[in-house]
Amino acid sequence: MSFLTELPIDLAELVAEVTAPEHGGIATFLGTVRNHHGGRGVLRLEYSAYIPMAEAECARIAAEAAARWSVAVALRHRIGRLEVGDAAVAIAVASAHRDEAFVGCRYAIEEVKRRVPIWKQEFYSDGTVAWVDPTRGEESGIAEGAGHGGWARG
Amino acid sequence: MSFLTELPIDLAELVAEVTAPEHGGIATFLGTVRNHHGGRGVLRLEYSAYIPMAEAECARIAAEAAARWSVAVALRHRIGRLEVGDAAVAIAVASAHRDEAFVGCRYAIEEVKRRVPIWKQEFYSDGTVAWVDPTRGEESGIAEGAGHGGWARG
Amino acid sequence: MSSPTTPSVSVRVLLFASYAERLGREVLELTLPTPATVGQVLREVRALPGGERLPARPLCALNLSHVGPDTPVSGGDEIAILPPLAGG
Amino acid sequence: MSSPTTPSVSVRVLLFASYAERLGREVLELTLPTPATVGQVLREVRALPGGERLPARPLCALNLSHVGPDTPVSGGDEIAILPPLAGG
Repeated sequence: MSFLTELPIDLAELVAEVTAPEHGGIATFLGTVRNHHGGRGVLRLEYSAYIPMAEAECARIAAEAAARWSVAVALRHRIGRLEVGDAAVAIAVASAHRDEAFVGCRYAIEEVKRRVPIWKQEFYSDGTVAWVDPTRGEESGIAEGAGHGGWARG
Repeated sequence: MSFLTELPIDLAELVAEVTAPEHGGIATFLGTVRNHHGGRGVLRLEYSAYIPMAEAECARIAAEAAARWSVAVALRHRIGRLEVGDAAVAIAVASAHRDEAFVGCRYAIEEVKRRVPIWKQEFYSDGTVAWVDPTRGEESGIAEGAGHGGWARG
Repeated sequence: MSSPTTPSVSVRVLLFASYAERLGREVLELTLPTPATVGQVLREVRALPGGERLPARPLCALNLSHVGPDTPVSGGDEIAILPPLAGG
Repeated sequence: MSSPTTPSVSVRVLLFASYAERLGREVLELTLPTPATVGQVLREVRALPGGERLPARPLCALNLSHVGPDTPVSGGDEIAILPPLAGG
């Protein structure tokens, strides 16, 4: 099972992967492409990855959560071109009780954002393109995008 | 839209209800019927409700979460006969950012358990039946079940 | 204001789940002297056959909202006595 | 133990996303005197045309794991220089 996929993500499939008769709670998180970022309209985006490391890092995150909270974890991140509303990442965490499911799910998405080598190019309604840098905050993100007009496509 | 239903719950339907282009994160919780409780095997269960109050209480919970965290909330609780693995409750909470989605989802499930007038009868593999009383803990739950043999069916 | 010609109120009481089993009924009509409270309704119900098997302070609802025992009741009110909730 | 006949190591360096654009390439082979570290690899890359546009301390990975600049590198290692992560 790959953690990265170029195909649309089906949350029900992830839920099915972690469903088991001994589990009472399944927490999920679905990250979708928003139509705005830093005050600008987003038309679509492109995710790219350092694929073998991203796969390894996702596997480590899933294993860590599974071991720490005795949960079952399913995790998928989409790469390639995505449109507004598409699911970029989905996580499903099942456990006997809901506490562990929620905490494990939250852990997984935070670690995905913190550790998995994936990058995102946003294509804006004003015709510009920018690499998203979450470490700089949304305002700086705008500045970087604006300051690198050379990256604009189309 | 009713919050209570006798039909199987489809998580994808709830996710679709809260999906919007301005939302970036959707947290969901799915509570399913476990095959065990308090050390005993569970075969199936029956949920009953004070329906008009349960509907009103679910509406209040959804409205509270929506107002407090600027989230969109979908909530469904199944009543009637459920088998092991069936979804008893599902909640989907969408927001521009994931923090609010997680917190709103957690709030909603906790409040459903705390406030919504729904009751659950568990049918065990040893042939006994018990009304579940979460206020007494799992061990006491066993004692109550064992002490009311008169409730056993079949 | 309560009129001198209506010294009592009639209310509808609902019982559910294990409480309905303990009293052998799901609904009853009660008439109480005014002014009446939810706590007085409870005392009346606990005086019925099987009512002694209800806890002294169960969860109660008045017209679809959770309330405490001191809440006043009016004619036509619907009072529900709720066993421990087990939804979710 | 490093043998006296191998005073240098060859490593593969990967660049991604905005960093690949800044240097105009996604992969390069570097040979460094031993003992070498990830930080030395970084200094070599920052000396290349466009390399001055990399930050002084970017995220780095060695053989698919995050590492700090003091981590030693061996022949055949794969070092990746990672722009700010934006997954999720």
